[in-house]
Amino acid sequence: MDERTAGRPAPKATGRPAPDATGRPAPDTPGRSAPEEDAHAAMRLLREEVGNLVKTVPGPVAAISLRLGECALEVTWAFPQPAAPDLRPVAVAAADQAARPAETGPLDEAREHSSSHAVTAPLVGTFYVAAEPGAPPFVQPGDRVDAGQTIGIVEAMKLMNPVAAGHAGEVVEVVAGNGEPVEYGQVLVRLRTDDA
Amino acid sequence: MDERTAGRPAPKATGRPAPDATGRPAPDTPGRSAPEEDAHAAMRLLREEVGNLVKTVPGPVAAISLRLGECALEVTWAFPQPAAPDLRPVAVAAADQAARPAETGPLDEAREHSSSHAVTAPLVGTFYVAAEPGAPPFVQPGDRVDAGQTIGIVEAMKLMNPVAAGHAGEVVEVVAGNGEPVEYGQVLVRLRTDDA
Amino acid sequence: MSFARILIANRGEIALRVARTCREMGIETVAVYSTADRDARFTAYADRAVHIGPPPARRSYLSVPAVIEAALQTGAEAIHPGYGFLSEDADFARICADNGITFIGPTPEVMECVGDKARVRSLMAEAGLPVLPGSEGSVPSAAEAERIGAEIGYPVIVKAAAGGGGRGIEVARDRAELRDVYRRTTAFARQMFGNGDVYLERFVPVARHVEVQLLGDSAGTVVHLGERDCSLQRRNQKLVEEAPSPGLSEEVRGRLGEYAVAGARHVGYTGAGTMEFLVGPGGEATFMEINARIQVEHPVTEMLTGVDLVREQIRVAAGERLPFTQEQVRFTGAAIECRVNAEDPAAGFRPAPGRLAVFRPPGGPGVRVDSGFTQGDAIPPDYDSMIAKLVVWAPTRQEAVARADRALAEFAVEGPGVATTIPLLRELLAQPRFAAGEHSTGFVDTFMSEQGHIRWSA
Amino acid sequence: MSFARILIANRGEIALRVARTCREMGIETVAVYSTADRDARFTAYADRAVHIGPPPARRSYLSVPAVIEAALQTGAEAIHPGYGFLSEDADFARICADNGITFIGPTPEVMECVGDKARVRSLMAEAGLPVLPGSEGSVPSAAEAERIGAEIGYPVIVKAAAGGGGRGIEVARDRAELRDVYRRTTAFARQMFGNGDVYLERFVPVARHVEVQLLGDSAGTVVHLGERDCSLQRRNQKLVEEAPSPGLSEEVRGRLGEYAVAGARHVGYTGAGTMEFLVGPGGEATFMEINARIQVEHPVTEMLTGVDLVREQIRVAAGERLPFTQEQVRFTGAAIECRVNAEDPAAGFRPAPGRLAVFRPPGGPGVRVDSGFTQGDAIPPDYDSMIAKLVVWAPTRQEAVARADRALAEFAVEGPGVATTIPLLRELLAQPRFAAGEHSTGFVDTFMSEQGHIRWSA
Repeated sequence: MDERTAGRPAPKATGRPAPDATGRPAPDTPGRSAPEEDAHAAMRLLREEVGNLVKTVPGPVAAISLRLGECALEVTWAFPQPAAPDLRPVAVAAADQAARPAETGPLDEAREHSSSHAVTAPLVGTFYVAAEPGAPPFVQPGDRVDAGQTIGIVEAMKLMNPVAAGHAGEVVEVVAGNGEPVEYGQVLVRLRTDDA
Repeated sequence: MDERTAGRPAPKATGRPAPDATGRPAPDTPGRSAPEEDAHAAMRLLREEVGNLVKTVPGPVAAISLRLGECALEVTWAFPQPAAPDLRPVAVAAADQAARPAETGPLDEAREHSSSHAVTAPLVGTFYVAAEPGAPPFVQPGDRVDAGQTIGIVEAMKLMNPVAAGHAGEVVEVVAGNGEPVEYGQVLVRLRTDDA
Repeated sequence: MSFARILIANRGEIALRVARTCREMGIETVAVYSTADRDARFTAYADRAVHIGPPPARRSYLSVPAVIEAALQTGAEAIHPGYGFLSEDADFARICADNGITFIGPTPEVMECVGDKARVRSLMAEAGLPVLPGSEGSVPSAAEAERIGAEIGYPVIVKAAAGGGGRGIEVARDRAELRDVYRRTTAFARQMFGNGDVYLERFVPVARHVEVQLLGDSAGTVVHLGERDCSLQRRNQKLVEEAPSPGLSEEVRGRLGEYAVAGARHVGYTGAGTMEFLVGPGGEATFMEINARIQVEHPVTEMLTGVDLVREQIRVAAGERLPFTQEQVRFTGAAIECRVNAEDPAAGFRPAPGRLAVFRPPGGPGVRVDSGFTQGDAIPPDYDSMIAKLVVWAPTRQEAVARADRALAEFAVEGPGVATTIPLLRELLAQPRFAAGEHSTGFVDTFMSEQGHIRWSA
Repeated sequence: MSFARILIANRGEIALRVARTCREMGIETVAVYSTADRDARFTAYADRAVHIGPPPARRSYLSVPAVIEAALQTGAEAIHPGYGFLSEDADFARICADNGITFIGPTPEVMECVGDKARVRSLMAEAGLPVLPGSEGSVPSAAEAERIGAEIGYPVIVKAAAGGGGRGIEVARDRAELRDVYRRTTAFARQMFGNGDVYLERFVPVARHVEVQLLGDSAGTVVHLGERDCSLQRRNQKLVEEAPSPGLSEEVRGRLGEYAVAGARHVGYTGAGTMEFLVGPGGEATFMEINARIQVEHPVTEMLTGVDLVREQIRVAAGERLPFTQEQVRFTGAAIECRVNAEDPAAGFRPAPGRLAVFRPPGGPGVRVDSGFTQGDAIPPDYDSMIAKLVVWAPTRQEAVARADRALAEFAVEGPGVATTIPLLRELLAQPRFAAGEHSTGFVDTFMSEQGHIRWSA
């Protein structure tokens, strides 16, 4: 089917390309029935994995299905499981999204760099690292910036919108390229904050 | 909304295919099934695993399905709280369900009287407690019955179908009334089995 | 006179579809269900539901006593048989009558004569319909079969007299093959239908499968609601049906309608039925068989004409007259049905049931979905593998094909072990031969063998 | 010339509906979404999706720079605005043109003049349409309002010139009330629409709300696709729309069509639009306003005529001619739309959003559902509360009403905190006044006050 389900939690969990998604036995499984010990270990591993998934997968989970060689496991919840605390519990929290930079960036970004501060695009437009062509960039990796210091510009309909760092810290990476179109909330620059 | 939504495990279990299922209930082909011992051990492992999962997994679980080599097991709860699971080896369930009265009867019945044996209607029709009007009833509470002894009659399209007790034991209750229309699998008489 | 309560002696999407119309007509419904369908949508949807047996159909949906008893217990005045199961069983229709229950379908006599595919062939020839050269009635022996084979010329097709729906049919290219084919088909027919009779016809290799929808009332009025083209089939199993039939001249279309009405009148047909024809490349049409039931693909005609066929079945069974004349039947635009089956085309169409972790039918303009399932349901392995009928309408065939593809793309069906025919259906709709409407009944099998199955993993 | 890629500057069901037609036309779609709609169906459905802002509409769906930048980034040749948001913003249409993007709608000039409800009133009077006695253009002062009130007679209705969709409207029964009403409406209009202009009309207490669907192309051809009756509304908010309008004589129906076409021609209208009329008990019709956008209830007309209005919008915007003449437009049967809102009628229709633990739209014959949601979705509290449009078609109005009730009964919507208008809708459809088609715009409010709200807990 064509609908991109990437953003949608429940199918994400069930539709995960675990080999059993096709219903066919997993390939290269030696012998048909594994010794009890191995099976026991495998089962425990799967069980723990369910816990981990529920915590790490964004949004509420409706079902999880896992397979490890001969062992397969599927859990379906009566009601969707509320997302883990650090992730957005959908509707209500949506309002203050914009206030939380790490949030408005793609979720994987947000997770990878939980300790760092991501400066994100305040609007859709074109990102510029310098005030004008040929001018030195506002910031480069290794630079120190103060809170409120301009790290770049996003141009939207001929209007230049300076983007300021939310915290003081050191520039780790300038993620967006010069002249690159950016979406709202897209990570432009990543800082290591002083308080990190 | 109008649609009734009473969840009962039995049909869910039948819908679960074995890993290499053709879609039809898998016949017991000796070639495929693992030796008695392994299967027994595996099934026990899966049963224990259900208990562990319900304890460790957050939130109310609706269904759990496990597979270990040849053994598959699925539990679906009638109501979204982890109640005492009603375990059922899947591959064979569909095949011989009809042969297992306690299973084809309404679930709550089956649960309440886990130690007793329920004699259920083998077909849709009218239940009669006696061979003919005025005749003494086949059985009454307190009577002892042998396995195979007639406990009543279900009439369908003028045909009298004697209903036999599945086990020897003592009649606890004659549940269905004389001349009462009964559905397939409806409990007619309840016995306390000798081995209970 | 109408009915206050109807028992629906079927399951899945057709049981639900009949119940929907009953609700709209203010008629109470009684569902009968096997243990496997305890939690099915149609069971929950009906006003009452009776548990009639275990999963195997022969002990539930095919059990005459169970169904009749359920009807008597619930005070149902009529029984709608849907399709399959008891829908074409004349004895069942008789037993309904004996028990004072109206069977929603033709009379037992009519069911009996159209049920004998060999006999109805001769009847239709009487009525002036073109039939293929073949045997008069059924063929008693292999020797006799060979005699007729020599007479009408090879290839010949051997069909079970009690068959239908593409089952119990085999082609013999020469005398040697015919001997084996005769043995196989008779054996198959005896086992499947409890009747080993077979008959012979000349085989038409390249043809379209075109069927005409019929409605007749007890006053003798018979109208047709146009044709459906079912040429997109795999091994005689329909995958896609559409109306109007592409590349059918108005002249041939008109003739098919006249044939169908004449044939139905000849046997005194009442209720809804379908007359199947083979139409050759030159438009030459020959009668195949009559199906005395509502068809799986009936929604195609409903979307083209706006007529609710189940409603008319019920009204006619209640003794009412048809509410429209032939002239009043309007045909607008184009309609296409795609059968979505839980089968794995990558594994020889092996049924691939399982739990529908995701089941999201398409919506929006011109889309109708009939399905007995909902998200979270398990597909019972005990019955056929069709999980939904997707039917679209659009002003033109080209737009209807685009809409069908759009809707199929939207149709989300996921679950451990579940595979569907959706990817194959999309691929077939995209074939130039189909787009041009030039495909014949052999198209899919040829296409599949050319492509190989491997590409079809869902 | 047609478009290769269209950006859809809207959300929810209408964004999905537009994308569906684009897919059927082979046009790529670009969705724009706010953070609240990150996981929405329309976002996933489009070929591309651009995150344009936080949940508040003024920073996302109403942000002209964000939408234009998204279109430029993705190379979209045209923008479909849907309804609401920027759909009737003439400045936005101009900015699209300045950036070489086709705005799918009327020209900015036409949008401007029909957007001024006071001015368009005079224009339509010029075109020969009947308008109610009222002010010439907007009313500068309360004193002036009172003078006009005395002139045209009470009760009068005060309307915001920049309003529409039932917002910024109030009735004054006498001079004393008028003073307060004038103050309130001007203040409201200034706040809501940034324009405090209001105008006066005589108030018609008992009337039907009937609107005519229009389509115009750039060659000056204008056709109407019949009327929709939107009389079933609560506090000027439409709950149920149907076509044809019950109890409208063919003569009045014909006249409304002529008025609509004449009015549209007079202002050089292109694209899809709606002309609203009030129709009194005697069939006397008066012009109300023109809506220069696709309407929420457009599927009613699509089911009655088979015309895909969004497709025609796109074709006309691409400079193509309308593919049919007025004479070729066919009206078949009856269609009804029910708006299913996540509101709690038991609590004064307070929006009751939440997570849709169960969301199972109805199916089967004659049922169309347009919804931006699917099971498991959360309803964002940031936008309107409509969760689905249920539209049914049947050969007659009576059958359509029965079908709508059947489908509403099937519609399963459950979740913590979720309440819907489904029970209320079913109750309204069951009212004899509605069944007889004798209801006017005041019907629901009267009914609710008689019944009390308490019965409406979902």
